[in-house]
Amino acid sequence: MSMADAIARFVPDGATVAMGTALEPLIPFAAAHELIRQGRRELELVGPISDALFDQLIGAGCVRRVTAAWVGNVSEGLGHCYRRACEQGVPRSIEVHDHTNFSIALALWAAAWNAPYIPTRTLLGSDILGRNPGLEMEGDVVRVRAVRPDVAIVHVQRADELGRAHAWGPLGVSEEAGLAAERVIVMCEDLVDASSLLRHPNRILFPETKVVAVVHEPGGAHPSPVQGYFNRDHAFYHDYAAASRTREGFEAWLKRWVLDVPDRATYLSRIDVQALRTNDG
Amino acid sequence: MSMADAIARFVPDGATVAMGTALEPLIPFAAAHELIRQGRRELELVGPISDALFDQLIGAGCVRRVTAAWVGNVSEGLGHCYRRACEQGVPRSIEVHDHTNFSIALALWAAAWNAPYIPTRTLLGSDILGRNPGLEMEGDVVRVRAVRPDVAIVHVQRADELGRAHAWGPLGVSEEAGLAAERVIVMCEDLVDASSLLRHPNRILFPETKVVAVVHEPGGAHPSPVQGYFNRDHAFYHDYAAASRTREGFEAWLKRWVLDVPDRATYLSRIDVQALRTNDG
Amino acid sequence: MAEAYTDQELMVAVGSREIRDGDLVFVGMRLPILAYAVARNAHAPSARGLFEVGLMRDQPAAGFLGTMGDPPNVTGALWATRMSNVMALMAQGLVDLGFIGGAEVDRFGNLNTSYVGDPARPAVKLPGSGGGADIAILSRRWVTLMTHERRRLVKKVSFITSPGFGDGSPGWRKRNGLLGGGPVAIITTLGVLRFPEGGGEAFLASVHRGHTVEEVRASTGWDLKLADDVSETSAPTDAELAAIRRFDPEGFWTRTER
Amino acid sequence: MAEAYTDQELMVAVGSREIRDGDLVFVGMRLPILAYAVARNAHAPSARGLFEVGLMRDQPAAGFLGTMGDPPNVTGALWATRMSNVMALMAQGLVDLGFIGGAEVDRFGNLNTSYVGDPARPAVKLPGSGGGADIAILSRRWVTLMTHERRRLVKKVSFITSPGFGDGSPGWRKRNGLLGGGPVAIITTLGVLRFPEGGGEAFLASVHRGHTVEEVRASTGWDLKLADDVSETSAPTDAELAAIRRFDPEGFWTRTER
Repeated sequence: MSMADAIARFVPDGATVAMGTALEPLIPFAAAHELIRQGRRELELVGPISDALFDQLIGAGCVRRVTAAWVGNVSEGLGHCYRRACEQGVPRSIEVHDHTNFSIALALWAAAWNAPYIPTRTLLGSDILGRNPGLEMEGDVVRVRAVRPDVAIVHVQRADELGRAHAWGPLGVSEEAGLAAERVIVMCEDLVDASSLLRHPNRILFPETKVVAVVHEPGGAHPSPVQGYFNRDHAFYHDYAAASRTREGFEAWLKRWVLDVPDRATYLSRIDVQALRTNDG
Repeated sequence: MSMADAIARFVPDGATVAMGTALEPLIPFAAAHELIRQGRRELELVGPISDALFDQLIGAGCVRRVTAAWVGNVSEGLGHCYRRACEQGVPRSIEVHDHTNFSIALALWAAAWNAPYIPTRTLLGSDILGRNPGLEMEGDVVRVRAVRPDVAIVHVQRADELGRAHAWGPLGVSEEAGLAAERVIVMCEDLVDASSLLRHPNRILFPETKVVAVVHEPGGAHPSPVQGYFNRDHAFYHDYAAASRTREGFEAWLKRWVLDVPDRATYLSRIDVQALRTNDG
Repeated sequence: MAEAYTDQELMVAVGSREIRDGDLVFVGMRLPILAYAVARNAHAPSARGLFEVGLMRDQPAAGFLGTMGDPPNVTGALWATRMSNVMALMAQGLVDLGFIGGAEVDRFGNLNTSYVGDPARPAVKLPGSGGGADIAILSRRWVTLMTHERRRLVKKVSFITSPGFGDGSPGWRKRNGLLGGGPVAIITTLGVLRFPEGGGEAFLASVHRGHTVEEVRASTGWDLKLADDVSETSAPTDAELAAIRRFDPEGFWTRTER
Repeated sequence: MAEAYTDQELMVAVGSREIRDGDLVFVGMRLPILAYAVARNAHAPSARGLFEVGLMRDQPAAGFLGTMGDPPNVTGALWATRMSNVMALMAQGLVDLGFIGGAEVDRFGNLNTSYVGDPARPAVKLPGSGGGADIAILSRRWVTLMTHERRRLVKKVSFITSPGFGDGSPGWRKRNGLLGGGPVAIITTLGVLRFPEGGGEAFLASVHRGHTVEEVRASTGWDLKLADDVSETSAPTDAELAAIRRFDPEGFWTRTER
């Protein structure tokens, strides 16, 4: 399925969407850019940290709420669109449900097991407790309420058309996000045949019964790293941070890299992909 | 390290021990037999189901409490030593903390995350609720209290001397048992060098910092199956069920297969191991 | 026996018919493993099986299975994982049908696999729940298979391991927060018991060939209600028997007492 | 600058000395990645690093890391897994030392990385906790590195993202159920602040070469207490500098403003 079709069919306005579930690697930028091109609105974004991706969706006005532990640019610092939205309501105000990395993982596990919440000893003594209705004190622990995404969008190295996916390297919250989500959209570097995946059933990331779409999107995670395929494009993150410092700069960046780009192939044709190839397996 | 040393050093009388964490496969029989030979007493056994192993330890008088979902013989039915202990206090009475397969997994995850408990919607309407102080109703959910083993004994296909372990096939609760346990004893079919394991860090079962002993014990899981190595020895389970029907029969079985057997090599010399080799990878 | 098939073969065939095409089936130990294999090869080619040991499959295992954790059940699996991941799908209400083995069942479909008599010093200590209670509570609908004897089909179980319809009062499951719909059939060596829409007390729906309603009632520990039209259970088809014998070539499950 | 090393290089060197041999270190983003690499190559050859992205390592990565999730950090990893598994070890109290980046810290070691001003309409929206609050609450002891400015070292943070010693009252952490021991050092561009045994208010322990106590106090947003013997921070050794420059060859972290 094409990314355009997958986003059109499975991510409606107002959806709760988990992305960036592997933290710095495997970030589904191609999906986020398609959400922007299709003018999706009122989304709730769910994830632990987001390395620039949430910032772009916020800047494009797609977002109503962020349920996450960290939103910025890992190598550069602040997320300028996130700042403008929270500080000035530009392009619109957004609601923030603060989490820690640990608590967002527990919230997804609670949803995966259909438990109302999971109690934890993290968050004690943090003012984050007052900033998220999904976190409540109960005696000497904090109850982290379940967070169930309508859809999780996950970039992986290998998958087949039926949604059997292999991902490797650090996994962040990808497994629990896939289990917790109502449905999963898989993006992959390589579309392979079932046998090569099912030869190692322990490496299947989540049950195929959750997967509603598989998009063969090589390079779909750029500028984030993909173990065995690409290094992180640090300069691209740097340039995005510089450009997005001003609203105008962000809009120019968005026009150049998203709005005026029909698809991922065109996007990649403007990047020296070969220079990013990694020797790390 | 030898099994005798590992058991002597890391499993004292009164310990809470998780075994059979992969359910029917990879059951650490060699460790259980060594516990019996060393006359270990007052153990609390933790696991989901136990296919004959818990029954043997109970019959040998090593056990004070069973915290599990099922104790018997999967292909044959009842656990006769378990029956005698519960029905007649022979060779001694034991305490039973009933669980379901799901709830024992949640109890181990709670311990892994150092959460006091995890709430769930399973167990509702079951009399098991009244049979385990670690399960309590709270509104419309059941709180499953954390179960933290002092030691988890896990049989795997491959490991190195430092405790990096690869296991494959169904994993049951092995990963959470290893994380939840104070310490882990790893038994392996093949002792290999680190590089072959660390080439696939995603397949490392649990953190090496938990592992206190690695025992190279080929065939240590017989009669249970080991993916890629051995099929299940159904006849052996059948013979054990028949023999253990009476107390005398069990004692004769124990003498022949455990007490009069100095080590695993001798045990295996009495079995047609080749006939059990599997072609399933 | 004179007949062309055993009680166990009939139970497997009848059990397999409870599996609908496309179902996600939580496959229990023993006979249900065969029932799943038969259904996949007949009317449910797109069903998937979940095994609590930590597996999802489409095709039945190529080799004989003594347990769901045997190597042939892993080869070709769609997913080999942790038990808690498999349970997650059932806890979300995504399991269409579950199979549970039972030692003792009562007229409201409650199963006892824990204690006969006082749990403190039981007359018989049974193995326990395993995943049984999880399936009974969380799967959308479930079925149990057992030998039909007065001591097994009792008016009221002394201990509810895996709840059916509890005390039989309307809405008992919903009232107690049970997620799934409860039992739909008790398949025995003599016949098939079913439950009224929405649950309640079991009634005799069909009798296996060679047995009579009176025989079934006499072997049941309560005054068994009858369907308006108690039929004869359709016998296993040749195709069903062929499948059963392919997956249980030695008759380990279907032609020996266990 | 005239000196032979940058402020960042000094902070990395000082930070690396907080790592004891054998420590399980929760390695944060940016400079701490270098501090871990330096320590492993010097006085802590048997330390292990945990990365919240879902990694455990012994050897530092062979290549440059822009983030902990970069491919060189995975190659040779001891464990590649889920974030929740890494957090499990910290929640069990097994992490000896954590590093947290901070935008704003107060005299009791509380960090704010969330909101400057009213959270409802903040003057500055900072990225948030990430794993910071988890480390501050659960690791046995932790350290933070930051540029020394009055606006960053404040009397009282307006928002506690990652708690240090709270209101500074004796036993605040224990009373509030915080598992770990709290902060042990604030390493800045001017000096090193430490805390009294058992926690409380930070004091100046050492000043970096080329700076004075008065300069440090003038750059601190509260009346900074002094150790009885404020020393000069030992400069980075040649070995430390060599290691830093090996792991940050372009000076991405240590020779450019970020």
